[in-house]
Amino acid sequence: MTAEGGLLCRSLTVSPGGVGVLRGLSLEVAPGTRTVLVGPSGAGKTTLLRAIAGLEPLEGGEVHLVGRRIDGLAAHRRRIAVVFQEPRLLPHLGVEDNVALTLRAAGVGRGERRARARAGLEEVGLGGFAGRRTQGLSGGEQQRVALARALCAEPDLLMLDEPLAALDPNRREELRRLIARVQAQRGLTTLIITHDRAEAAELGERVALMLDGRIVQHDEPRALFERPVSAAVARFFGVANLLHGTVRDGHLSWAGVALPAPGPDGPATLAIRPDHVELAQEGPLRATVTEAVYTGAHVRLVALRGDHRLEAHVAPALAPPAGAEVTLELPAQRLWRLPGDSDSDGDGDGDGDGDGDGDELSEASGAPSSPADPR
Amino acid sequence: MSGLHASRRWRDRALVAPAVSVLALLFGGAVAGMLKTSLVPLGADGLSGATLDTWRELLGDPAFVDALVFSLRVTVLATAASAALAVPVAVALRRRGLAIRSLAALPLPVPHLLVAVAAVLWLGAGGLADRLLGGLPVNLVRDDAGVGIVLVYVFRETPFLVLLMLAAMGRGLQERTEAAAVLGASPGQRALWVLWPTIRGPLVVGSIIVGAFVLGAFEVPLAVGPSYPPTLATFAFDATQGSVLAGEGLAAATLLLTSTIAVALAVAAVRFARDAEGA
Amino acid sequence: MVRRPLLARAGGLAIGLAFALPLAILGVRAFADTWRAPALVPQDWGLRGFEAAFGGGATVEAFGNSIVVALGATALALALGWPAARVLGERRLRRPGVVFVALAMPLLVPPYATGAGLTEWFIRLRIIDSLGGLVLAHLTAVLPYVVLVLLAGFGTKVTELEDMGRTLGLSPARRLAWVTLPSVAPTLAAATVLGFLVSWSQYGSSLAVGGGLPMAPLVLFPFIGPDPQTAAALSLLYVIPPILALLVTARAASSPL
Amino acid sequence: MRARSQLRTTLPALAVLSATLLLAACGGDEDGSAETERPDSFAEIAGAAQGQTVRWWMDGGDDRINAYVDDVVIPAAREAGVRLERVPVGDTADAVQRVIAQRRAGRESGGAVDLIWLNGENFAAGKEAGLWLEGWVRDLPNARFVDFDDPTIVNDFQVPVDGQEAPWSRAAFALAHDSEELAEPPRTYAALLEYLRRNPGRFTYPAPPDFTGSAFVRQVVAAMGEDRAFAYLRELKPLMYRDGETFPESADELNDLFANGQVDFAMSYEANFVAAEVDNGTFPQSTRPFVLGEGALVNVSYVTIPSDAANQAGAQVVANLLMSPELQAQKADPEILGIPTVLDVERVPPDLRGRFDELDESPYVLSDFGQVEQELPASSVEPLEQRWEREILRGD
Repeated sequence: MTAEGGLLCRSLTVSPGGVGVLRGLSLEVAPGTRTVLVGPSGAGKTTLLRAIAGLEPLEGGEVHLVGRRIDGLAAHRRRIAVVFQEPRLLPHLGVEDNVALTLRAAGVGRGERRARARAGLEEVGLGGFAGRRTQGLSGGEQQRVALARALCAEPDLLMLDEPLAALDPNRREELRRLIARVQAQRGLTTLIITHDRAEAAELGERVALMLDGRIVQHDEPRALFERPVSAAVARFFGVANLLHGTVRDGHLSWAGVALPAPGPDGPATLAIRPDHVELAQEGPLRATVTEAVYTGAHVRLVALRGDHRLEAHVAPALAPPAGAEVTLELPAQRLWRLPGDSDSDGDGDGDGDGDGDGDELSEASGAPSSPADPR
Repeated sequence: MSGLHASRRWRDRALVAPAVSVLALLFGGAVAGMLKTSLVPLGADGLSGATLDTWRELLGDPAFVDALVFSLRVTVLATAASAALAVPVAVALRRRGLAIRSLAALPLPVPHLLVAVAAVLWLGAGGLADRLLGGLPVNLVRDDAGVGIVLVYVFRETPFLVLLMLAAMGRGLQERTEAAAVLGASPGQRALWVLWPTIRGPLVVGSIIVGAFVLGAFEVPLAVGPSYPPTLATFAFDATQGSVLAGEGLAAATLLLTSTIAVALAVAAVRFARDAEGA
Repeated sequence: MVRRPLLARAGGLAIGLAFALPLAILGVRAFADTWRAPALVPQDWGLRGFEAAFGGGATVEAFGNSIVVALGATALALALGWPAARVLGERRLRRPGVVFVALAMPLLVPPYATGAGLTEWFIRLRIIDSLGGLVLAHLTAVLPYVVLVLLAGFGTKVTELEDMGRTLGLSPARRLAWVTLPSVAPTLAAATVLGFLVSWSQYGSSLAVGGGLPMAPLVLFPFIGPDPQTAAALSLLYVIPPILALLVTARAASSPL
Repeated sequence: MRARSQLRTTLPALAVLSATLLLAACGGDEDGSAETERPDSFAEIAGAAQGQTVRWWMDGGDDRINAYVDDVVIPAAREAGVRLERVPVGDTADAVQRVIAQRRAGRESGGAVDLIWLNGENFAAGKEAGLWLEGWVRDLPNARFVDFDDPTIVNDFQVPVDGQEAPWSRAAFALAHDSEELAEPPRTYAALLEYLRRNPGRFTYPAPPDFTGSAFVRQVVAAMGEDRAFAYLRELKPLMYRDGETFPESADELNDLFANGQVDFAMSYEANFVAAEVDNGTFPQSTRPFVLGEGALVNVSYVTIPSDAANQAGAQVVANLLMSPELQAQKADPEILGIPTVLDVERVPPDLRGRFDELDESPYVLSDFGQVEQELPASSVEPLEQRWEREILRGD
């Protein structure tokens, strides 16, 4: 029980509509911190959020918040505020009344309600919007109103479910910064849901990756990008290069090239991000470029060495054309040996646990002592 | 594991149960009573045994067959015409205020029989139209084809359908229409892709209600329908005109058969609408 | 560019009048003591129709009874129909067809068909010849309409807003008052008006179980064939309560609770 | 596919439901109370009637009859200690239906219909099924003013009344013409035919089984026998309004056609109908009644008390009042109603008899209907109507 003041979910089992989505899931958010729950659509992120919020009944498990157990409480008694993907503003109320909704419920007097609602709007950058109707607002403005409303509730936990998904890229950027700033200023324990790994990296002090109803890695953002615990994690975070082979004497032989691989001997997988693959003048790793696609920030190269495939992101100025022969270098400090061993097929759910049952799975999420953990 | 889910399903059923059971008890009992009336006549020595005589008499009566055909024709015509008129009227009234909508809704609280009275005052022989025009070119009241019946129903039922559609058109349609327009949908395509899916539900449900009503109501055909053939309902009405006891079985059988047809037509309509949805 | 809305407004007005004006002839007929062909306007104006309408004094009582019964039946239908409409509107049943058919039955079976059966059944149930019995009889006709209209108002939109309310700490009662009711206000208003209207126009079932208690349609109908003037006079009064109901609920729907 | 599978699961469910309800409906009612003790004298009845509320179900569309009941009968009943309520119905069948349902439900008391103004066919069928209270009419004090040897009073559509209904009104079949448009109407069947040959389309009658239309057919049958009557009606048909293809559905509709100049004749079984229609502005004041043929079909209207009525004593008190010379005289007054009395004026005490003699002559009410044509047996009315539909309406 580390998170005395934060959120602690233990062994949650949830089956909305009779379909088991979460089976024995555990998750912790330290007080005053921001955790992003990331994962592909259908992984069960929203189900988890709804379960924590009390919108979805638990079949098993516990939820603790600020040291008290809340899973038996009705949703409105949990002191949690949620900002949903759609703003869900009440159409019959104006901006100010929407923001002041929870204050009204708490019996706050009209004058104070108004002042606090205006302050809340100010905080989200909507000073002067108090008298507006909700209909004419843009998507971003509506989402800010929803955020101000959630903040006014002064919750113990703020949850945001894909709050940026419906916005255009520029607005998304602004709102992302706003959320981070407000959270930090208020020191709010916050759980944010997204399916976008870049967003997760930017927003999360900690990121939890959820795949098929299980949290497979919970760590600082960089760890998920660079030190994935499994092929599936690696794949989700865009690690295109998974090099399978057998380790002997600290080296893994891949496509005829010996790559440094610490740890015991045996079958292993090395991971390296495409942006860490470098072009070199000379070296053992010669390959033929089969694709060179300009993406704006870089050129994405696909290079083949025999039937082994490597992906590299290189600066446009340096990029060779398709068909060229190149020498690639995989810097040793960028190579990451995936923990476990048998993960050579990596079809999403393979995380090394042969009989992956609910209880054991929590090990990867709740236990920071996993081999991937830098600490 | 699924105990929670199962208990939710029972809770949902429990929420539906009061409405369904109240109707099953009150209304089902009335229908069962009609069935009994059609089978068990009340005679000199009280209720005798059940007999199918009434049903045999009904099905063997050529006037009944004529009434069936005539009723179905009038029902289909009146329902289709009301629906066809209601769509453009609803579209036209979409952005109009309460005052104009209330004007258009005025026929709703007026009983059918009274609407028929107004129709006769206007259209009957020696009626106002006759006086204004100095003679009517066609007979719309008591015409053999039942055009008068159809007209009265169209007048009375169109506002009902319009109101149902206007409710569905409320918030949201405007936005979706604009979204479609921005995506390059022509007015025709917008009508087909945005408007039609919005109003189809209420239109189908409303048309079923209208159709069932037209099939089984006697007031309007009695007021403006031809002397022959009767509709199913006026056939039943006539059966109890002289002596109720002599005709109540026949009337009950006719109306039960009418109800069965109405249910069958409704199911067919729902099915047809659903198929069209899939296409 | 400026003319189009004007044209549309005129078109709307024309449509409204097309439905309202033909009925205006009843308004003229009500005050026409004599109106025989070929006269375009009545030969004699007068109040004979209204005098006949109020002759027995039962008319006022009938209107009162009808309003009480219509309000009672509508309220009861809303209470029973609300949970059912929620479940149906949110598609929570796996086999809604059975429920739909059961609920829609009274709409499909002609009112004329059940009148006699209703009398006998209500006598057996011992709820005959009373205002309470009338409320229950009208309920069979009102409930299906109320459920059908109400269920259109429920769905993900409303549950999403309610979830929002729950997560923001609104108690169930406040959620109902601040979130749910305002969200479904338009359909709730429509269901109320329609329910009132359906009950108000019940001739058959009022006669079947009322045991002679005066009700508005029962007072009106006997005049319709034999005495068009009195019928027209009564019809002018007859449409007032439904129109009032329409206006009151339209106001209620536009100004949230 | 889904709709079909739903139907498949729904229909058996409904069948089970309706079967259950049917069984419930068939289960007899145990508590039908036994025949109530019959009081010996009318004084006892009048005593029992005190404070009772009598619901009299009657046609409610004639404002003059409504006014007569409201202004004359109800105050008289109040004086006798009975509260009388008029239940207006559009159709007598509605009242009869209520009585039948009570019987079908197995209840023998507490019925909501205390008094009905009834037509002959319903009386006959109800009498056969034992729906009416028996043997009470002759015990009413005012029955002494009625001539029970008069065949039109002791039989209703040739069915013996047997003290199950009390005479109330006398009806006679008459036609009407506008004396300004047509000074001298055709008064024989042949003259009517001749008139229509010269003025085709100017005549029609309501389609049976409408009460008035049916009565017109019976009037013709009474005058010339069934087969000749039908031959006559067939001959009439092509000369009638809209070539006889369409008939009015009711006397009211015929009245409107007449008032609007579409046809030259109206008709009714109510002896005072011209007075009523002139009074409410439908007919021009120049309208006059006349009898077609040698005489008019006549009939007596009765009120009856269902055997299950809740307030039988009160209903008898009211029925007695309806036969009182005072009320009958007012009813016969053309200023009020102009309906001929059912009383034998010779039996009325001299001090009251004057009321009948003093009645004003009215141009709208016939004092002489010619020879009395008897009504047909109730049982032959429906076959006659069916024959009419077959041979005249559909023209087989």
